[in-house]
Amino acid sequence: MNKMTASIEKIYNKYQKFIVENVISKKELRINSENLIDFMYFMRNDSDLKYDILCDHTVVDWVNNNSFDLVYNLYSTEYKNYIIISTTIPRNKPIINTVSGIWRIAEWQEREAYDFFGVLYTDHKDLRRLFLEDDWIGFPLRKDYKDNFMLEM
Amino acid sequence: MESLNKSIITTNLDKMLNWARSNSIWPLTFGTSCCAIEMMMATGSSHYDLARFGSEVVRVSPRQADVLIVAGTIVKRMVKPLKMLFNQMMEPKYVIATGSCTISGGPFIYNSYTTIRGVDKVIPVDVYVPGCPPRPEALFWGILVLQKMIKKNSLIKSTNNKKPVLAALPEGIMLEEIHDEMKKVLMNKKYL
Amino acid sequence: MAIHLRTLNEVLHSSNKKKTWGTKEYFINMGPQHPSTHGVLRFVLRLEGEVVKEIIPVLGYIHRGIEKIGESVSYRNFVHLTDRCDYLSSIINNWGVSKVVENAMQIETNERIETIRTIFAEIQRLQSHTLWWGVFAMDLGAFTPFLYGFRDREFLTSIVEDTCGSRLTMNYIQPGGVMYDIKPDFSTKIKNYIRYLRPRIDEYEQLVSNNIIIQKRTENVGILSKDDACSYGTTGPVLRASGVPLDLRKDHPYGMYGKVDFSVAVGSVGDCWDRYWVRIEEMRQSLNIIEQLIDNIPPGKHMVMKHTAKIKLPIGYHYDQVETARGILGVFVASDGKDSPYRIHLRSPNFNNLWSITKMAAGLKISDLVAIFSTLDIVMPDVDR
Amino acid sequence: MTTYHIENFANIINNSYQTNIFTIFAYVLLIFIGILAYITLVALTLIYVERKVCAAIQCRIGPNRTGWWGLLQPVADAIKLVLKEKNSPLYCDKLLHFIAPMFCLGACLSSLLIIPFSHNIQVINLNVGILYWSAVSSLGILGILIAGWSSYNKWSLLGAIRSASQMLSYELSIILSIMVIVIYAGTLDVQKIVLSQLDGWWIFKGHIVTVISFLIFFVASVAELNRTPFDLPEGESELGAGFHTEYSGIQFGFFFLAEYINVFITSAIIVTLFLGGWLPFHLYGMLSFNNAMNGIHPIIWFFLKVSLIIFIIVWIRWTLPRLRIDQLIYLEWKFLLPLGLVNIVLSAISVLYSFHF
Repeated sequence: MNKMTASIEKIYNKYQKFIVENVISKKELRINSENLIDFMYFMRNDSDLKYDILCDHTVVDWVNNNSFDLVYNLYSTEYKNYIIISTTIPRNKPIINTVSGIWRIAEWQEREAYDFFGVLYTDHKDLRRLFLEDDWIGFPLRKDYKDNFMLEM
Repeated sequence: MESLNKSIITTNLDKMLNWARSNSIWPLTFGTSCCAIEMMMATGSSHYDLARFGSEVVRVSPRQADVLIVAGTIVKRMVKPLKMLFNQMMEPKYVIATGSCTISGGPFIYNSYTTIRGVDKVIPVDVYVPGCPPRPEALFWGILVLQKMIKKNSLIKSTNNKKPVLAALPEGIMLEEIHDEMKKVLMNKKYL
Repeated sequence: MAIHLRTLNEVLHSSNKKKTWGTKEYFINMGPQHPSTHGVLRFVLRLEGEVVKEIIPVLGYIHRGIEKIGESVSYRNFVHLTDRCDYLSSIINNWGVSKVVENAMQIETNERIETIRTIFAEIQRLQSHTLWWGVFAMDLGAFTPFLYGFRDREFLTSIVEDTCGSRLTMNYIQPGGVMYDIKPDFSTKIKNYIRYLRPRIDEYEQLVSNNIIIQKRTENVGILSKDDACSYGTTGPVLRASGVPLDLRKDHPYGMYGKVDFSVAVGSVGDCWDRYWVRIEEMRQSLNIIEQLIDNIPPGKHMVMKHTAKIKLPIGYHYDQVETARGILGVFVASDGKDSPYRIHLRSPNFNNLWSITKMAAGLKISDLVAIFSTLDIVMPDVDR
Repeated sequence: MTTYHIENFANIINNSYQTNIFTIFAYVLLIFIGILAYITLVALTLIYVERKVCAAIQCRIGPNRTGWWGLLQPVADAIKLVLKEKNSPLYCDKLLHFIAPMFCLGACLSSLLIIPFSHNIQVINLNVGILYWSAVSSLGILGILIAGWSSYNKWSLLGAIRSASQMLSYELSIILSIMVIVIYAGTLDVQKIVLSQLDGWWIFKGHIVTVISFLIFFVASVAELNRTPFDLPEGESELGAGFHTEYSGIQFGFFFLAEYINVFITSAIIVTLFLGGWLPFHLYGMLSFNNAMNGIHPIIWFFLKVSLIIFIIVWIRWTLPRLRIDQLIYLEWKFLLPLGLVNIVLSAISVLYSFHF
């Protein structure tokens, strides 16, 4: 474990035993996908963490080891630091719990992730395509997305 | 009918009607991306005032507009609204395609699954104004070319073979008029 | 644990409750081509008479797939695409991408580059706010401020065009420095412009802020409380108007922001008036920043790296944020060591600011919806990317 | 004190010729052509004036490429609009869609009859002139409502309903402020109202009461004309083009024309009621100055005053933002109406004890 920042130390001591998988760099944390939702709940409501802005939620499609990487980027306005939380889900069964209950913005960031990658979110209020037509076939941002409309370089 | 076209009455009538039609072109506000800002600069700002050429009234509803200035990238989802808009416009209608995104897809040609490579695949275009985004003066040049086109064809014998004209800036002429500094920059090579 | 996929028609039919008495609700399409939706955003409004019951934003009318293009384009070329995203703060977008690349590859830029970058970022903020002020007044019905805003912006555009060569899509800040050096008469022009614009902003205040109609139409309209603003992920002037003093230039200073003293305007109630007032105040702060920096631009090289040098980011996730005129622009790069990013994602400020309108404008009138939407200052290609 | 002998066309023709059918028919034809020519002249100049004043306020140049200084710009617009293709949407009610512009234009044409340009230039001098004007000018609401409803477009229906509620409610305060002047002048006949201002214009003579009724009349008439800050029916940024979304070509031209003629007529009525119609500008007791003023023909005086009011209306349009619909209705019902009622009571008291000089 290289040099850990104060906030990661706090997380590591408090919730390490049953949630955190490992710490990659001083700003990044990897957790397993089952207990994502309660970990995020702690991040938001814990007194000395208070990450109250879900800055960003993206998906990275690692084709060769057949998995999606979900990246959550949180920012706390009180302690003025941001942290990257990432978790991996299998590519053939991309189902994960939604965090829109904790941060309202997650509802639309997750819709964008579904629109581009096909990641399904359980008990999401309004899961449908965000940018593309409803009858669009395929998920464009996946690495193996083929489309004859696209001209190669 | 053929002999009628050449007589003095219709040619003068043509000239008067064309003069009226070309001097009061009302544009339709249709900007999708960055060229929309340059179009707003041209139509709605004190430095470049499109009202001088008679097209001050920027109409919102397609029924009252004459020219559809397409400014910005057209994507797959925007094709249906654009077609509907074009069909709703009343004859005689013209289209000016400003910006390289509209003419050919611009920087989004490769690896884009939605951009339409050029708006002339969707609607017939009369004048192309290249540039990314084109300067307001280039848009004026496009409108002046459109006015010449309107003055050229005659009303009575309606020619619908509208040949699109590339309104590129001719070399050298417009530079002097646009800015004197531009000329100063050309003169002393130090800055190049 | 139910996954329920829906389509737009389902949403429209499900929310169309059957009402026996009273005015029947109807759907109206504030469609892609509408003067006050700042580009091509389509609102499906559920109206009851004049009151908006529900707003369903429909996006995608300018979605060009910039992130897909980004995966096959080198880092230096991707800077060109960020210009076309949020074209009203294009230089700050370039700075975002260059900042990620420089932090990942530990490129040290000298003092001159940082001052030029800060000055141009503040110039771009001024350009964006003057245009926003004009469009805001036009959305409320006064057409003349639109012209005044553009007139003041035109002087700035010509100054920027002298150095960057283009008026709108500048791609001026590259990883490793800036494209061209500034001209000798640059600082005199900027000083004249500052003397010109400062009284202009007081004139703006007189023409629009002291106008009783504007005050009546913006006070206590579209209130976004503090924790709502955080929960809806809004950043920039929208968040600061709700009382949260989050400004990247102050919290995580980059460039010359650490060495320049300026104050952050923070609102209290979070209604349209606060969002308007915060931006007017930001214009004045930008003038202060430029004034402090313009006199002592240190000499030095304007480009640290050779243009042909290949940029390869180390493997792993890299993320960096920059404060644009509308909020925080985060650039997330997942790199696998090649010269084009494996996955690049732009955390766009407009996308996150847009969704708070569904909460703010429900229950108000159409004119309030237009007023609130123009205070959010949304640029559509940045939402759709 | 110069005395003006009251004479106008109607009297000349009535007592000199016996009224057989041909002279009346010729007279009506003459009036019809006269009004048409007059209308196009007034509307085109107003369009040109509005564009130039707007350009001046927004520090730009305005149309100057067609004709000298852009004078032929409105002519070019009119011809182009005539040439445009007429639009009749698929599901619209064809007849009503076609009739709506006629209503608007008809309303303002017929209210031109009673405007006193000068002591002998007036189409017909009804002895209930002002009552006739307020009755006819409310026909314009009908035209806008039919236009909004018949063009089968949600946006235009919204615009039409907004304009109906706005114009109906502002009709009240117009009538209340007219009644104040009628109480002072004691007559409904327009010529007599003008002559009653021989020894002083009503706005000065009636002290505070007529000044208040002048302000109410001015605000209400700007709202009646659907111009900023009350231009909700065709608010560009909210409803797009409002009730005339589905109109193109010369039908849209009729709406455009009707708006500008209404501007001219309302300012003419303001001038006749409050600023002494065609009476020259007299200063009390300065005889030589007054005689010099009488030299200018009354019709020139009339047009000077009307152009002043028109300039103010156009000036307001390009500086003020737009009100919201509920603020608009609140302003009328909760503020202008009570003020108008109080004003009438004050005017009655001041006439009873003849406070006005």
